[in-house]
Amino acid sequence: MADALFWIGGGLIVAGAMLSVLGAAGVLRFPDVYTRIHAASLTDTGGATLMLLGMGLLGPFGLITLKLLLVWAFIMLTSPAAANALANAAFGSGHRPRIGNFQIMGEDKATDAAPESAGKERA
Amino acid sequence: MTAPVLEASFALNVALLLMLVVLAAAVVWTRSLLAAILLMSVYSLVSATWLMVMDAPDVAFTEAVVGAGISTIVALGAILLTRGEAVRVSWKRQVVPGLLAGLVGGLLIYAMSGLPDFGDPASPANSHVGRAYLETAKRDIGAPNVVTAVLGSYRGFDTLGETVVILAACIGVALMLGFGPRATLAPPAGAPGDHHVVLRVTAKMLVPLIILFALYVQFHGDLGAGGGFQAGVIAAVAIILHALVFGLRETTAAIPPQAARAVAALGVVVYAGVGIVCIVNGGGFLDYDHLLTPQIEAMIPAGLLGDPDKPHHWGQYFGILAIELGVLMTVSATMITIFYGFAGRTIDAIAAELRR
Amino acid sequence: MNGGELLILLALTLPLFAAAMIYAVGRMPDVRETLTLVACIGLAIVAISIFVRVGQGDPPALTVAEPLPGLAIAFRVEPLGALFAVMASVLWGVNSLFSIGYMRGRREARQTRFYICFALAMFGVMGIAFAANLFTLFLFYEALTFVTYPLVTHAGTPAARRAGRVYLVTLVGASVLLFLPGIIGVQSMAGSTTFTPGGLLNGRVDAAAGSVLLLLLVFGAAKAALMPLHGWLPSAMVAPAPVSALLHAVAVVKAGVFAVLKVSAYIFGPDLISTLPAATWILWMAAGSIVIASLVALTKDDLKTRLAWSTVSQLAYVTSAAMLPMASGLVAGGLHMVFHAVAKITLFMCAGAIYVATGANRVSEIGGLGRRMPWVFVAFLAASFAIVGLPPMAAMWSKFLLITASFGSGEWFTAAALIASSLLSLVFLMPVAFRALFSPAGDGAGGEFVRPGGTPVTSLVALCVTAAACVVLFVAVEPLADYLAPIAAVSFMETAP
Amino acid sequence: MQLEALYVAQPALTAQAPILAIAVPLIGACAAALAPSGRAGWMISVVAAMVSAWMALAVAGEVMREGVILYQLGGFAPPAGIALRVDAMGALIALLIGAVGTLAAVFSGHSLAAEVRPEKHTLFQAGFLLAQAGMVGLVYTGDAFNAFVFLEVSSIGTYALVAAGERRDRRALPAAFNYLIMGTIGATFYVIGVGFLYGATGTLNMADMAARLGTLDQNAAVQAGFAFIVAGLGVKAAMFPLHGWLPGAYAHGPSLISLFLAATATKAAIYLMARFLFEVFPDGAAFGDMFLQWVLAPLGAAAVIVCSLQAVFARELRRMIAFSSVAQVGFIFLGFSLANASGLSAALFYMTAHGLMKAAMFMALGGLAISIGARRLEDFAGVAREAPWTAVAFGIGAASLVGTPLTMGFLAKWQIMEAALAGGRIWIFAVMAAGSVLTLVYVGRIIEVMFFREPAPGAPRAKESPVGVLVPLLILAGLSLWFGIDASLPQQLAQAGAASLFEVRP
Amino acid sequence: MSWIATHFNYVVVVILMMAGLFIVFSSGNLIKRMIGLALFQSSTALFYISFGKVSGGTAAITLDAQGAEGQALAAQLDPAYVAQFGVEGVVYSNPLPHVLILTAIVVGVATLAVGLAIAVRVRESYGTVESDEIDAVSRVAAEQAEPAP
Repeated sequence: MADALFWIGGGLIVAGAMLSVLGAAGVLRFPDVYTRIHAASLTDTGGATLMLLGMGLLGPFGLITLKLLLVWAFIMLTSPAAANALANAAFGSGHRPRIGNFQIMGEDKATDAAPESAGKERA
Repeated sequence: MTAPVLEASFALNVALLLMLVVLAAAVVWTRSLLAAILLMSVYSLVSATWLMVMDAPDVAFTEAVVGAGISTIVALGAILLTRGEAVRVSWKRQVVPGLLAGLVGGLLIYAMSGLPDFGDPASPANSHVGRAYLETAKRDIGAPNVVTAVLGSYRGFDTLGETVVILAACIGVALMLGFGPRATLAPPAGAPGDHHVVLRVTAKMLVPLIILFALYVQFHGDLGAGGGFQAGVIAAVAIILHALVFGLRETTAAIPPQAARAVAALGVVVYAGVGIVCIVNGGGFLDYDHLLTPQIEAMIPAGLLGDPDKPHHWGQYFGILAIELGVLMTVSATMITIFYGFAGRTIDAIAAELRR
Repeated sequence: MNGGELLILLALTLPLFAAAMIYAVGRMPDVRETLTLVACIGLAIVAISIFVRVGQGDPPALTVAEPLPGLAIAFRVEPLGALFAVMASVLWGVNSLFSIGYMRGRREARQTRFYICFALAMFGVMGIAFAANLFTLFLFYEALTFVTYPLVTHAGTPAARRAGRVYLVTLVGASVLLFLPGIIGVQSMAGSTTFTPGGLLNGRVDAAAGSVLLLLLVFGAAKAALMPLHGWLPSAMVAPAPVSALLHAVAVVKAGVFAVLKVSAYIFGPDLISTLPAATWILWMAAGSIVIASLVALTKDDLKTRLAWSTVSQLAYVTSAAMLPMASGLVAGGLHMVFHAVAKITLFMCAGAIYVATGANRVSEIGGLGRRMPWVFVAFLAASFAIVGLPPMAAMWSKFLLITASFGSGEWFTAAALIASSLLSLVFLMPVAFRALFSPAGDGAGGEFVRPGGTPVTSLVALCVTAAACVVLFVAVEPLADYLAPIAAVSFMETAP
Repeated sequence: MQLEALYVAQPALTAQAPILAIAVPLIGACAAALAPSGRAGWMISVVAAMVSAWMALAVAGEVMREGVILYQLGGFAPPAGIALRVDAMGALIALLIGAVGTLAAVFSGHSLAAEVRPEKHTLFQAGFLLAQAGMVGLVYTGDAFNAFVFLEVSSIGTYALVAAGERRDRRALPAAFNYLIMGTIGATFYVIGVGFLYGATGTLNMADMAARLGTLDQNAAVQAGFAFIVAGLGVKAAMFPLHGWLPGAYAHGPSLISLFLAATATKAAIYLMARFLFEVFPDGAAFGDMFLQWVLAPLGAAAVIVCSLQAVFARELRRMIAFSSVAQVGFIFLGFSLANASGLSAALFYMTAHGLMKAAMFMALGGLAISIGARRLEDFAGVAREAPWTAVAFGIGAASLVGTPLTMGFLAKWQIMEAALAGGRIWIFAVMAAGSVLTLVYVGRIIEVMFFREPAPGAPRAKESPVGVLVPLLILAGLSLWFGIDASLPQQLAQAGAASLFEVRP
Repeated sequence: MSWIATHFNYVVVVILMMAGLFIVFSSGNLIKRMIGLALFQSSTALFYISFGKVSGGTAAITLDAQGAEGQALAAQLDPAYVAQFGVEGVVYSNPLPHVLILTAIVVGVATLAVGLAIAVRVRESYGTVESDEIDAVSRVAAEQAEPAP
């Protein structure tokens, strides 16, 4: 029983870690801000959930499980909110998605450099 | 003597340290200050993890809240007010600094050969005073967390100094930034009822939670990792979050800058006051065994903290409690003051200053 | 506080008090100058009573403060100092008398400052004279430099300022770089700097260290104007005549040679000196000084400058005396210090008197003046005799003793230099008086006095007094020499051949 | 003057005096930060500084009577607990800090009004008191790491205080930044050094460290620890060539801070270095002696010559005096490098003398800065006529700097030179003499301009300093004179301190 | 090789220290210099903590050796080792460096805050945070050398 729990828990943690690595790759490879945010936030919550689950299985049941639960709740609360805020801020500072209708509309080619140049102008 | 090297933990140690080296190299490399600051934030997080491997949960906790938290916020505030990129430095001007750093490094490498092996339990560092604390803390202080015992009591004077350093930073930042043109940090996007409603709702839920957590960290310091310093930073973060989401005007209405400065000073007064009370009651400075007069001690019910049979060091207990409170006050108020200082200056304010 | 302490305190405070009073009444010249004279007389009385006490074997002493253990500001009078004090205070009086005439006659500016600085200079001189240790001597020695600086630059012309700068740089530089290190050296070797009969360092230093210290201390006392540190003296002649008279014949330069004598007698002691190679080197340099300065004096037409070079030469006599490996040299040096002072002040006062009366300051301008100013030139002649070392002038004795001592100790070179210098001074001094008195008509024979009435009476009295003193001291030399004998632990009869 | 006659303290208070000398300004700083007005802040500052000075006096008296004082904090005996350990040397430096701090606090009333924005006054006073508390703590503590904490307590506020001079001279800002960078590197070096020593001995208490280091002087870690500690403290002490921060910080900061730092900050760091050099490190070890002779002495000599020359050629008056401070530190290190009791005692005496004279000079300039904003030397032409008392006090400080007899500076130079001769180190003696002459040159320049030159037509006229400045200023100048005539108080403490350090050596 | 293994942590500390110092000395940007300073200071934390680690030790929070946790820890170690280096049956890491580094971290953040505040003021006063440009402005000012109003 304990062995099985160990393997399941370990597997979950590894899976969570893999998910996070995939998310990181997405952040590097995706074309624009919004898809990158999407990659980061989704894998973040997903990976964290898997890992916390794995940890819960590995540790003794009790206070630690409760703590892990709280951590999970916290992540579920903050991570999407942060992603939302980030996307919001990106939109507010003039970034437009590169795919879908927006690309056809052809606004703003060099979106990546926008925040910095904006900062410079203000400075 | 054969030291049982725990292979797994050592491998983790090596891996994390290598990550730190890579991060440091990236910080050296990059010219973007934003990138450097974020890399430093990651650096802190990684080093906090490493500190956990090194059995230093208190330090890890602190490194996480300070390095990844408050330092990043302050540094971001600073580049917002200055500029985002460093000028390229020609290689010629890097030769001398490189040589200097190399010189120091060479001296250090030479010196390292005289240091005991990593993890050696018999090294002087681990066998003299450090070990004495482990042996006597329970008896002298009564707190299970030896780090807290040393921090609060054995080396409480250091901690007083540390608190004063924080106060000094508060005074320094207030002197530098606190009296200039004061701007109101408006809610992130100007329009009322805008897209930020998610953020606001979340923040409203989070702020009390964070403060609750700070209190937990504060009072849990006796038993586990944590204490006044970490709690202070966490509490400050709650306020800073409030300011970021709801605007500086809202926050300063709740906590005026003058009040924050006053609390920072009062924290040190509380800490030093404990020391003075000890003197008045016939002991030395910060000698908590004399904090309570016998009459007061007699009034404490024996079973106040659980097990009635165990002898309890009430003086030490309340002393550490009180000084941690002082630390909490000073640290949280200082962090808030620092944030106010940086946030209170905007680019427009700078322009106004330049025109003056 | 006993009588001795009181006397020393009086000697020190009287000039200070006088300076303050002069400042207070500066607007009333008559009161001011009366005050100066009263102070002179008072100081002379005090100095003489100290002199007498020392003679009676009851030397006054006083310790003022001890900033560090072994480093005290203390006074203790010994014969040489007592003599120096008497000489300086009496000559101050005489000089003040002269100054009154001179300064009024020339209508000089800033007369109050002039008198104040004089009084302060006497404060410095008294401190130097009575100092019980090198440190105290150094203190007052430096004070003397600074209070006399305004006197040197009195004229306020660029030339005067330049001379003042040379004066300060040479004297202070030598003090800081040479004299003070020497003192510290003495302190570190002996644990104190107290003047000790027989020599403080005697038996405590080896020849090398002793030589270094001796060189530092002798050359550090740049007021003694030993070549090559003599440059300040001729250039300081831009000062008014009374300044040259008192300071550059009596107070300042004599403070230098006095310091050398004290160092020789009480820090090293004759025994140690006789073993130090540096003493011989200094003797040679002094001999060179004597001859070269005399030769330079020959070439100078400006009367005061000529006298100044003569002073350089004569000061080197005293330095030589201090360095002779023979105790009697010290007595000779002490005597010569006094006798030369009396003679030289006379010469300077004469030069001043000529200048104030006729505006002439060059030797070539004074031909035939003697007819109109007989007293002045008779006094000049007498003083010239003294400088050359002819009887019946007191300086003959000291020179005689000096030459004997140099022969006696085998320093023939010094003796030769002394004799050569006497001959040279015959050549450069005698013609001055002779040209004035006996030349039928020179450039200055005709014409009017610049100042109606010629030399002021007070000035005339003053210079006659000192000229007479040259003669009187000739007779009184034996008691004086005996008075000084304790410093070298010999008596006059032994020193005489 | 006997020390015991100087103070009156209740016995109970005397026992607690060491900690009160630190705690009172600390609490005073908090009170000042809370003060309702600048005036109230000033009063708190004066009172707290005065109490601290009084306590330091009590400690000094106690040390003279009883020898080294140990004060355990928290009731734990060292090495487990932190202990204050005050020897005569520390008592002397703390006394200097207390005295200068008190006078500076009095002076600050007028000075701040002229130089710092009014709303900043309370915080400024608070920062000033923190710096004072930090320095006293640094001097009193017997714990190597605690010393680091106090080093930072005294520094962190000070950086901002220097920067606060920007109202008058904006170069204060980069100067303060530079100071912060250098100071922090120095402090971190110190921590690294202490880390090595801790790694080698397992203790942080300096006395315990000394005992356990006994045989370890060949250990590479100990040697490196030594090097790092000296280099780190060398930065704080403005040891040549690590002094780069000092001229800017002193020249452009507010007068109050320049004067306080110049008089005390470098001294506290030098004192700590002396304790490591002579108390903690393996006694008579070839390594330490080699360091003193081949590193410290040449660096001291270089500081004396190079920085005196820089002072000679400086154009701004305060910069000149700041360079002079570095040169004077060189004199102090020359005294140390003699490695004997008389050299150390002389160097300590020199530290005290230098603290008093520099405080007087900077305070005089601060008094003048109230009425004229002059910086260049020429702008001070003829100030002696308009502000005679201030100029005279400056002149006394300058005279002491040169080493004029009857001032404290003379006795200080005298002692070091005498010790150098006694130790047979003629070249040190020669460097001292040369340095004194260079000092004479630049001081002579200043005095000539201030006292003997006519003010330029149309230049702003200086005014005599207000009484609130003159009183502390004249007291400082008077102390320089008084100790030049009767030096027994600093002398006794310096000698006892040096003796106690060398007693430790076998 | 074994030296590398036993001193690996120290070598990393040295590298980090050099990196921090290099940034401080080479960069002209005040903010970057502060970041370098922070890196430099944090390396001392690694240094102290490294020699406080005891092989097989646990965090210095006292445990009951007879309790479950204590037993689990003891099971991983040689009993003789525990007997020699343990305290009441448990091997702990050294708490003292932890305490010291807590203080050092706090000092670090204080320094960072003050330094950045000064940098911000420099930016306001000079319009730049690059040392070269500040020097240029100062030099011009020094040449004019006008007395402050």
